[in-house]
Amino acid sequence: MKAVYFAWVRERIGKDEEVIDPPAEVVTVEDLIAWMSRRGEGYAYAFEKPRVIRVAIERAHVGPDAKIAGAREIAFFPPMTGG
Amino acid sequence: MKAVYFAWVRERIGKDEEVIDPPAEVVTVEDLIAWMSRRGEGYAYAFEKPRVIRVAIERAHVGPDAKIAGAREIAFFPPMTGG
Amino acid sequence: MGTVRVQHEDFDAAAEARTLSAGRRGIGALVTFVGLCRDEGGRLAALEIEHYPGMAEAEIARVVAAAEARWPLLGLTAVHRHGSIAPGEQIVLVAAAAAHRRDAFEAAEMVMDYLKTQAPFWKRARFIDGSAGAWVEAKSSDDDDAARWSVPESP
Amino acid sequence: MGTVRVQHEDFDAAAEARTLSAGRRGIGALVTFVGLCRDEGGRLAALEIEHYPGMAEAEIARVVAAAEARWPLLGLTAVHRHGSIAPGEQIVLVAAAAAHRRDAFEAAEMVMDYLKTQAPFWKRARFIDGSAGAWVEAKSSDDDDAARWSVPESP
Repeated sequence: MKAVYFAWVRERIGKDEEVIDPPAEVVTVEDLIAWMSRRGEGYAYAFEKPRVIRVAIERAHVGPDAKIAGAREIAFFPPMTGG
Repeated sequence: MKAVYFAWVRERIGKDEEVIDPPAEVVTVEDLIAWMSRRGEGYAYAFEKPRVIRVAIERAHVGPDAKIAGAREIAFFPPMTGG
Repeated sequence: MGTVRVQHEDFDAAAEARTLSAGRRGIGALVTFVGLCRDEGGRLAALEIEHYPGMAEAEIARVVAAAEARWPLLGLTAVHRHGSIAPGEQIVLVAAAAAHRRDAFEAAEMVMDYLKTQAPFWKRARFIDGSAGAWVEAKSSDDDDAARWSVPESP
Repeated sequence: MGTVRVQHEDFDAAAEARTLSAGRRGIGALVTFVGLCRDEGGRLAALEIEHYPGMAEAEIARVVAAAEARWPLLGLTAVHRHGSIAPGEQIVLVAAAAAHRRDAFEAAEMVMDYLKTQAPFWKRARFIDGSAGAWVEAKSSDDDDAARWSVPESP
């Protein structure tokens, strides 16, 4: 699946997007964030406060319990500050 | 004192304004409305529901208990419908 | 200090908003309200708006001052027209500028709510068939709207 | 059907409002909100606004549809800019038209409240001294504002 990053999540990870392939035991968004945070130093920093991170699947907001199976595009970003 | 009328109060009385000279026992706005309503048919019609009539003295809203002594301009009108 | 005008002529809402915000770079929110003359399903020829000259300006200025005392505004303009107004034409403008949006929204709403119930204007409909409609009746819902803000009555 | 646009270019708030109300004579109230870039006491060179293309439009469209379902609106437009925006420039527009003012005010406020917390935009300050400020932090008061309306989350 494609992972995309915005704002300080993007900066801490050091890239805009990448293809990720989490193992089968990563079922929910919460699992995925925990798995992502173990991928390296930038990831650990980006996901150091997992509850702060907002996630969207196919460009729609999802909660930590959402299933990731079948997702094509999953986005990680800080709380939004538009308007 | 000068009495001025607006909207259907003006139409029922049949004039825009006039000088009035209520007797000394007419003390409050409520007294004045009662006195006005006895001045003729148009006045009786204009003031048939005294509680509906709004009153301003020197162009500021006043309640039924306000004293009229010293007033130079006293206005009578229906509830307002601007905006 | 807010701007208050009572006039027959139409106004340019965008120009009023520009004037309000020109050169004031602390403004983060600009709310503009325009009240328009509805056509009442095509039956209306015009609204005739009567007003009490002098008191109309004074009452609008009073609610504008109350709004300025209540919210940290960076600008507030209110313009109300009188006379004959055709369907689709503008009747009233309120523009409020503030650092933050909630202040600008609430100030604009409060000024409109008070305008409706406290400013001496009276509307009557004139219909296309030539008949003069009754004077528009005040709505108790407008009193309720105004009561939300608990502004003191005039002295 | 509301109008939603996400763009770098500036917008003409008055033209958007005119388009919204053109030819619709049942409109009695037109509320226009413009969010502007504050100068932060003269220190700000620009706001850099990042967005999630595609999702930004979709989220704004979702809240616009929710507002249209909730209030009897005669028009609703939302435009949000991204990229570099200088102090005094416009960032966001919401314009709502309805027969009655309360509907137009509430719809515009609700769309703004939701935009702030649900639309994927992120602001960072760039200062005149050349320093890049931190990313603007989300305010819990914005979440409280949005919670007033209890709109369902996206599926």
